[in-house]
Amino acid sequence: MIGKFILASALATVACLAQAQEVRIGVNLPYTGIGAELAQQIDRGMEQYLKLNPVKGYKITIVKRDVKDPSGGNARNVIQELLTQDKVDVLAGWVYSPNAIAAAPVVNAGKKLAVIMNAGTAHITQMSNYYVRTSFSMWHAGYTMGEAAAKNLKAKTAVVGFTDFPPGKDMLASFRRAFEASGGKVLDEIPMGSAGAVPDFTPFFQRAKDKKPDVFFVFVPAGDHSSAVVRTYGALGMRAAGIKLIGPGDITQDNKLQGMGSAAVGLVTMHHYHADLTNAENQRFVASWKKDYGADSTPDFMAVGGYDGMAAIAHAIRATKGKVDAEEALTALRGWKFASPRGPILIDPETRDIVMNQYLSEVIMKNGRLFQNTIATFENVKDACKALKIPPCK
Amino acid sequence: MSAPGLSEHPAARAMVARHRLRAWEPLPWILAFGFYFAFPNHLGFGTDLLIMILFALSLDLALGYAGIVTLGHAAFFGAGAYAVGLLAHHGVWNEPITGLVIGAAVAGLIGLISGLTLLRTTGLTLLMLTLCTMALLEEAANMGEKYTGGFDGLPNLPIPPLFGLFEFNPLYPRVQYLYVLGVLFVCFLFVRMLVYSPFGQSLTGIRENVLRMHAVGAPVNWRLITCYTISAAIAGVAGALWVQTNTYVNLTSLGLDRAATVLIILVLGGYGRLYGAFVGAVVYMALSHFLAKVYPTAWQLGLGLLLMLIALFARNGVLGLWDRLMGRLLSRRAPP
Amino acid sequence: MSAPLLETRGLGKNFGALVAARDINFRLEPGARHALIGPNGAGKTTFINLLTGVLLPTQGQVLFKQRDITALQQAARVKQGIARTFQINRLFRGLSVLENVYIAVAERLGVAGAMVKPAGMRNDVVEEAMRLLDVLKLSDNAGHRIAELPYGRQRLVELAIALGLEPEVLLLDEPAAGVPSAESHIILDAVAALPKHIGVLIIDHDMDLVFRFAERITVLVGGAIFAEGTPKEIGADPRVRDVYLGQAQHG
Amino acid sequence: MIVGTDILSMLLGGLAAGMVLFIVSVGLSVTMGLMGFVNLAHGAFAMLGGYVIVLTMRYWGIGFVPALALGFVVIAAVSIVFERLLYARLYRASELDQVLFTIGLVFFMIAAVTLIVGPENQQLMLPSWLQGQLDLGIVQYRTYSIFLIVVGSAIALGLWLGFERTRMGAQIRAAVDNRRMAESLGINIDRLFMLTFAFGSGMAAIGGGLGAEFIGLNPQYPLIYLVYFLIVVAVGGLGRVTGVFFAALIIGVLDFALKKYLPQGGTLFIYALAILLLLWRPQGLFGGKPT
Repeated sequence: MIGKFILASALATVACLAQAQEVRIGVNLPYTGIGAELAQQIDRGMEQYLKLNPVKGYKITIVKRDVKDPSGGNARNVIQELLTQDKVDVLAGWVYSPNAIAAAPVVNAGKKLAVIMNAGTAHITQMSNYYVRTSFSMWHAGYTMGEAAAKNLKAKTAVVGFTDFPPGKDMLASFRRAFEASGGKVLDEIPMGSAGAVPDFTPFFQRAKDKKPDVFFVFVPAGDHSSAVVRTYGALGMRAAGIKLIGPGDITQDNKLQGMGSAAVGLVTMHHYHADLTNAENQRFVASWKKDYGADSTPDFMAVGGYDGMAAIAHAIRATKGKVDAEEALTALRGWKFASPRGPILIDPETRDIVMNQYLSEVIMKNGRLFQNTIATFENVKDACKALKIPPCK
Repeated sequence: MSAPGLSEHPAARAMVARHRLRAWEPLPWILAFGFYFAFPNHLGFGTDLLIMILFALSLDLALGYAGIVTLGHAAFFGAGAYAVGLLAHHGVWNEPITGLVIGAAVAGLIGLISGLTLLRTTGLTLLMLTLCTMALLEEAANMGEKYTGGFDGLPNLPIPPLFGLFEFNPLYPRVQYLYVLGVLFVCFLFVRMLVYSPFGQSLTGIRENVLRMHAVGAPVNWRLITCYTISAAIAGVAGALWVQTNTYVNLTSLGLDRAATVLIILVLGGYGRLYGAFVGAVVYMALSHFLAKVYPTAWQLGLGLLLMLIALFARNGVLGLWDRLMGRLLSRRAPP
Repeated sequence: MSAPLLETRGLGKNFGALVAARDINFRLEPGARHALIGPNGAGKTTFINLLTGVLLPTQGQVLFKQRDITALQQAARVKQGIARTFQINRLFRGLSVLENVYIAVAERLGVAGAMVKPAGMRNDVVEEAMRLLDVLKLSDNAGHRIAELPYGRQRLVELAIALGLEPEVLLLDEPAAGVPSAESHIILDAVAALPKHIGVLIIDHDMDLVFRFAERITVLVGGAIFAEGTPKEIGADPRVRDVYLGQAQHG
Repeated sequence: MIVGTDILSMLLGGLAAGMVLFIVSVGLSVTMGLMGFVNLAHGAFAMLGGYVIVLTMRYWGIGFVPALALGFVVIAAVSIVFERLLYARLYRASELDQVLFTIGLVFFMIAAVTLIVGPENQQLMLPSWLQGQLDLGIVQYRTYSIFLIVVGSAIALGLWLGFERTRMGAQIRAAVDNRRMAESLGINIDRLFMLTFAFGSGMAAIGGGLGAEFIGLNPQYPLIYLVYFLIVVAVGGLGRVTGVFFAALIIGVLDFALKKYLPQGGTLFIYALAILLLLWRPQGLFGGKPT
């Protein structure tokens, strides 16, 4: 319900020429509340892109606005004001999918390029033709993991535990579809509480343990949820019972990983990014990050969403000579390729969603710290939800 | 037999005059109109503010006047919101004005049913029951995903132009603002009428001393249920407006966050007094704006402190404080 | 003896194992001035609560004008004409004196549920409330909030509210309790001036008040009627002296 | 036998959760029963206690059990300051003012902890003897859950004895049943309340620390679990130690069972259950006579 917050009037300006053409980017992120940590990752990702790849010849002004929560209401007002009051040329941000859903009518009316840097519910890119996504769809990791669990990990049975909100349900649906198509069997699906609070996972894990699956596929929001998952998995002796804990990369989010301790060793995850990737772009990115924000700080998949989002915007600015007319910018971005820290990426010309690699990794202990060891790479993965046209995807 | 001077007694005259319009009463409405012209780019925010005022006004009727301490008023806001949202989404009905009536009716019905069962209790039990009822509805809306859209809610609701003429533009919500302002005005007049009626007087009696109300033969429970139902219906109108102006509905329309916010707004402004909702909403918005700028990560700290101070020292909010200041000034000027 | 206004037959009330009222057969005559006395814990307040319908009896009946009202709710008994005051003030403290009485009068006239016409425009209610305040010499305080009044005046408002219900039976629970002795005459005068047709039952410890006011006295001990008679008879009863008067240091 | 161990593990898990609920809520029940004070900030003391326990273990390296004791002492002392300076002013205030004040206090503490410590979850480092699984003969179960059940039962027994056998316990019982009567018997209610408040807050602190392992510990804690604590108190009846004990265990076990066997139902059942119980017995399952 809280209207607008011109949060940080900090206008990050990167001025190159005094009379350079100004491009105004309106960023909506949850700068306060539980999402503040996520906003910071994305903010820094954008900052790192501009630092490592300056956009010469244009004055880029970033207007940051706080959307506080996933209620939709704040985001809608913030985006309305960014468009009508701050007269921005490009919209960016969106940590939470409900905000992208709620804001879609305003984005449509505003007719500006809108870059989604995190929100991962599969179908949201279809709610407005101005949305371009540089983060991921839940189906990227879920669907690929479904195949990999059967083929690479040789699992025959699985139990799925998921936080009971739309990304969790997306993840369940995508994993089950791919796993069963590859000959596996999902024994049980366990909704494990809401995203708002970390629940006591014991009863849910107890139920999973009783089913004796080969793998226990868990999706919970990154952060405190995932630490609790790893702890409960250890405390209930599930590893000793021969049940492998697997999931998308959210449960081994880079900046939380070291805090999980040795209980995390052996976790197998599927994701489009982790900070231990060895490509040159990533090494440059991580080094610069640690130099700027401290050795203890690690970029994660949200940061890379911000980084690539800013890269997309920069491409749109250059392609339209700073006008950033929405139609021209979209034409330029359709089919755009970029060497990202996560590996090569492409914006799908048809869906405006990202196409990228998925990495199957295992957590190992290396030099006294937890390390994500890439076991297998799946290249040029598209959002399977849209490829297979599974409702609500079209 | 009756002394002719009695109806001329100052107390009697005050009683006869208390419902009359005071000179400053048009002021909030003039300001609201002024906002429309002064801040054409903030009308989305303004619309939300007006809706919150209406919601707080509905709570005032139950909490401020009848003394029903509830933590679950968002249940009715959400009921009105989902009633309108579901009908529009499933293509049954989406005309705005009748939508408000439907929202009011559904919320009022839920108010009536829950009032019949819950209002026999008081204190902690009532608090818990209102809270749990709201949580139950929220969880039901979450689980009825097939119809309600669950956590994501129902987006892109088709709301036709008001009176078939005035389109709701999502980018420049001028029509929305004026529409909400008009509905708020009508609802306000209705609440004002209730408050100054004998019914309103007897609600105050229940709040002030329920045992005495029983002893004067008042049907206390029915009065409370009636009041609760009306209050729920108005909250339903607020919820319906929220959905129509935003063209979507989701779970936040009936969460604890909303219930707590509206309670804070009402108390900040001053409950049991018609304009508390107005003052509270404006002050809360301004404060949250200001504090969030200075202290972006923890404006909760300031809000918490403020609430504690109000509860400890400034009973009955900003307007209560104002009254006491004025009272002190006046008594100093004119010694008794 | 005429037909009683209010009568109980074999009235009893138990709270679990505790017997708070036992086999009470009591009659209040029209226009009576009746007092109910008894030591602490004798069950006087329980008895009042049984008469007004706050409590439902375990056994026995309550009759008003010879009609059985045992099952009636409190509000319904008020409508029949049974009003009470409380031992400890139960007033609408945030409201003015006039509003306090207004609420009672509006309730009796059946207009209290009306939602459209402003309360102030009900001239009949306002005037009647003012008249009552005038009778009780409270009109100077009509505009004051209860919280601003001295305690003695507040007790008068208790009385005014009860009278606003135009009762036929008025139950006064220690009307002068807590009032400083300098002010208590105000209450006593008001009680003495109550309209003659009302049957009054007064419950009190204050023997001056009881003996000055009552024409008939009932003594309650241990939840049961111990003795009943005229003030003279009760005053002369040695058993009453033993169990009550002596012990309470009042005689 | 499969079914047997299944139910047994469910009971153990539910009882362990119930014990935490009991330890946190018991103080709330008694203080609410004594003063009729609607203290929505009780969970904030549990949170503060949890932080004291977890952080002293992490930074000062003190053991789990001494840290629990320290948490109790520190929070009991802190709560006395709050009680004397702030709560005491509101004993005669309206319920609404109490609700506001304590909600404000919750917001304040959430923000303060977020600012000072940070928004993230704090992990409790269990000593090695509490980690892993314990073989109970019929079933293997999480050692820590068994520990909680033992500790919770011991605390419940101790409190029950204290309530029934000591002079202060008798005073509290008398004051809960009839405050005016107790005052007229010369019991100093204010002092009694202060001590009970401190003790109850200290217990909450222990509960916050004990529960951190599986219900987490972060600044939002007082809001997240408020409803659970209040349900336990409302269902158990105000001012009833045994009532709160059984209510906490019933809710702990039912909640666990519902989550395990009907996870699709989310939190729906627990709210529905609370509503039904409160409508059936508004004074709580073990509450006193309706007055």
